[in-house]
Amino acid sequence: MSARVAGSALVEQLFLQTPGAGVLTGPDCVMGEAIEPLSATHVRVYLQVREGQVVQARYQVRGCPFTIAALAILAPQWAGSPAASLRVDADGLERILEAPADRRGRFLLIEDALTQALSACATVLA
Amino acid sequence: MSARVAGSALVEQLFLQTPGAGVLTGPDCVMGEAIEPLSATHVRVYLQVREGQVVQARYQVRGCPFTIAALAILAPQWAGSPAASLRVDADGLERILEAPADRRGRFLLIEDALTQALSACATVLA
Amino acid sequence: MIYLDHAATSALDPVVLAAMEAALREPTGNPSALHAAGRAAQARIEAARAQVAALVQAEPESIVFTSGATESDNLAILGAARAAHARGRHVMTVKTEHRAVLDAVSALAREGFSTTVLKPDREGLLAPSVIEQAIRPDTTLLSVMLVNNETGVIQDIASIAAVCGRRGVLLHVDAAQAVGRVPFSVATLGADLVSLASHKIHGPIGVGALYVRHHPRPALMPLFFGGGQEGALRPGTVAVHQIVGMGMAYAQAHALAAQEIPRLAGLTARLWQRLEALPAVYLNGSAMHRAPHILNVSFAGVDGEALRYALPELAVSSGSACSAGDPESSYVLRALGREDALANASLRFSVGRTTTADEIDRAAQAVMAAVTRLRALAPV
Amino acid sequence: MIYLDHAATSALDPVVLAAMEAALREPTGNPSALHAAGRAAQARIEAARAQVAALVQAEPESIVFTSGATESDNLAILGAARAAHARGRHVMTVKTEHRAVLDAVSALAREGFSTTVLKPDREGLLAPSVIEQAIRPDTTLLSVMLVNNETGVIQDIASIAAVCGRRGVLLHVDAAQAVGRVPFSVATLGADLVSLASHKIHGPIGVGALYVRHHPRPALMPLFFGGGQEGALRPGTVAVHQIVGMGMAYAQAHALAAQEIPRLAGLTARLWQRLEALPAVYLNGSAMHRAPHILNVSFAGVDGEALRYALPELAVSSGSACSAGDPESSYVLRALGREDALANASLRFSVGRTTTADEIDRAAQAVMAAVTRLRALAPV
Ligand SMILES: Cc1ncc(COP(=O)(O)O)c(C=O)c1O
Ligand SMILES: Cc1ncc(COP(=O)(O)O)c(C=O)c1O
Repeated sequence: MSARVAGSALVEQLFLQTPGAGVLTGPDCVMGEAIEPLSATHVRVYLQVREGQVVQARYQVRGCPFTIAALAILAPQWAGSPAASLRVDADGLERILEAPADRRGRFLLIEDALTQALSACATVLA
Repeated sequence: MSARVAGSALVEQLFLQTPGAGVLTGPDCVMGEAIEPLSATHVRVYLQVREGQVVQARYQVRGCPFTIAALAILAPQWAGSPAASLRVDADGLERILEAPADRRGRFLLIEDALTQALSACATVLA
Repeated sequence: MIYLDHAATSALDPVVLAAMEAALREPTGNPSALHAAGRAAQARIEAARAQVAALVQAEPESIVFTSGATESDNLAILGAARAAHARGRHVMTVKTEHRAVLDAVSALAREGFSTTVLKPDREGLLAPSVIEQAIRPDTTLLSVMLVNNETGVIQDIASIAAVCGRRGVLLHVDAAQAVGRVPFSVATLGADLVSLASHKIHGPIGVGALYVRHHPRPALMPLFFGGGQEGALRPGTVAVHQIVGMGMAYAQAHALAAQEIPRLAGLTARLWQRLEALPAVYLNGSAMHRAPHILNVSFAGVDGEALRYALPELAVSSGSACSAGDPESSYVLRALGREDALANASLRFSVGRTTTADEIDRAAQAVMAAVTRLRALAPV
Repeated sequence: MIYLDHAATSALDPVVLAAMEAALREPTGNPSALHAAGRAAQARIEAARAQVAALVQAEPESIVFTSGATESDNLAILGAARAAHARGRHVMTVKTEHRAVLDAVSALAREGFSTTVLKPDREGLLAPSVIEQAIRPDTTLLSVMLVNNETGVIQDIASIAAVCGRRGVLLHVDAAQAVGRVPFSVATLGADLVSLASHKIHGPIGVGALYVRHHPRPALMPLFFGGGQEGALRPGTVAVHQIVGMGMAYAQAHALAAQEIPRLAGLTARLWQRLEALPAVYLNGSAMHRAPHILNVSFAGVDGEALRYALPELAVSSGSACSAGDPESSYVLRALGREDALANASLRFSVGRTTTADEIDRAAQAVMAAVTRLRALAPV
């Protein structure tokens, strides 16, 4: 059971290059986190937010290739957007990554981490 | 199920050459016959007997290769022997022909035919 | 040696051999494994499944690979009867079936099923009305072969299937001898389960298939259990080279059918024409409804064993090779009403892709000489 | 591609390939046929039977050829339990057995047998005392494997056999992974029934064998029925080329054992030595009692699927390839007490005759790089 059984060339590229991976620390940085214990998937979303605008977005992840690829799509998109506009479009990710339906839970996990980061944002940076 | 599944080179040779096969007719000739209906084995033994001596012995046979081979051994042996001495040695035939044990019945059938011929001999030629 | 025993097993077609050798030389992968080697193996199996399906006009998903027709017959019969046992416990078959079918039905009888073994007529044919009358409310399965392996008689399966369909009885057809010789489509056959052979049609021994109708799909209890392969109906690591060989044999049979089937029929017709010149020879089974590759002839007035013994250069069979070594005379011929001695003194000639007209002529000559000599030796 | 999945299937040895090709090119004969071609085929089968028997020091008559280890396991378990059902209806096995064994035992449970599935310790070992306690008066059969296909753990069969012998319980041993890697003789093993594989040891897929002890011979109910081949235990036309291949694979394994077994052990030791340099890696199963060709390692802190995805050039397995495609984490590793995530993030490396030290080094490097990268990506 090795090798790439699922996933497009896009997933492969994102998995290998993981654009936007990393952490953010600093006064205007927040972190949101979510864990799914059964598969031990663990997602952390880092946002640097200034005046409602996301300056930088980063992530840490222990998860399946689709989870990693999804974060590698989202984080670069988030950077430069208004914080209020950040979303995780699970349907869209499923489509673009050609992900099997059983990965939806992982995308929702990313949404949980994002939501937590955004609420930390509201609290900390308000 | 063709070809020679059993039997030695001796059986093969006797089967092919059938020495002594044929019929005998004439005033000093007798015939004995035996049939085993299940396998439709049919043996006829012909003897030409003069003054208690077998002058000639012949046979007709519808039967398995071992039955044929047995007759092809016996008939030439019988010719020239005193009629009173004729025997069918089933054990000996089984050994010399390397016959499977289930052929014993066929050798006994030959004995039946011989016995009938000899008793005809006693009756006809007495 | 003149090999006229293709119904027992037939040599690999060179194209099949080449395909198998290529598969054997490939870097192996377990078709269940998810790495590249495994996926390549899986792809080869699916290609072969499509080849097999194409010859019998089935959907590929309806083809389950097995280790041979014996296993296919058993999977169909034991599998369907056991799966349906809550609905009824009566199964039926025919006296002239292959041992794999008869013995599977006997096994069901030992498990407490009630069984009926129907008798065909003297031609080897089974009238649909006979079946109609034998069906009971608790009958779940009938097994009837398409082409008889000893006589070559072709059964009218479509009419039988119509009866079964009307009465809600599953129909299993052993088509091991029909494949590539008697063209059929599973749809027009109308059977729910069809056993398919490989080595009877110039493919490898040790692989076969079962067609399992898709809509509606009969429930089957597997014969054995494990890794879930072949829809869990037939577990065990799948033998890629074997299935590749079977697939190629089917593709070849498909490609050659139009020229080969009439050629085989011509060869057996030629053989019969020669042998018929002898007095007291009898064709076994229907003269009308017969497969092109099998000719079964009884020779009156000779001992069967002596006849075979007299023909060492001829590889032929008397009765299914599967149960050869059995000294008993053919139960199939006896079911057709042949008396023991005549059943015993019969030869099954079966031709294949390598058989030539010259071989037929030489075989006919040898048989005629042997019969003539043995008859001359016998009391009239 | 670096192929380290020999426990799933191993490529044909060139000598085996040559023997099979020769057999495939021979004029075919059905081994049951009585003509010359049939007798030649039969002789080849008996020669192969002797080769198989020699490796495990059995009498040739005790070897029954099957279509593979899955069928052998089922014939042993279903066959022995069904045959002995009047004497008792309790059978036992172990949580870490192959699916072919576990699923056969489950099938018996559905037939009304009572079943016990014993738990091994964290090393994967089963204490004879555990068996002793679990045996009931109605216990007829225990099935325990010699070498575990996921972890390589070697079970102490001789001690287990002693318990079984004392208590009148038949012992079946799945030795599919042991053949050619862990030398054994059926006599010292003490089992009544032993499943033997072919394609795990560079023979063809689709053939296997079951050793059935001769004195006393356990009664077996066949899985299916037909032409009476293999002592009626395994009917169907016998696949000569397959059996010839298996025989040759056994002869090769026999000839090469003395050099090959230490070499395989050296390769897995070398791999473990490399991987051990990483923090938080765990060897699965006993470190002491293990076959030379399998190494199973869990990598903490990485996702199992991502790890496999990161190693496309590596053909390895996580769990038995027979049930790959199953997303569930390995039941074998969980039975040894590994939590789900760690069981998931484990790789089974299995080496074979073609594996080189260089491949081991490259594989180790690739795995270490992947684990390091994935760990760097993850929250601590
Ligand atoms: C221990 C064990 N038993 C049985 C089997 C089944 O072998 P096969 O799939 O060839 O029937 C395997 C193969 O995965 C195995 O490793
Ligand atoms: C009609 C029929 N069914 C089933 C079989 C069994 O095939 P196999 O021996 O390859 O399993 C045969 C072969 O003799 C056959 O002729």
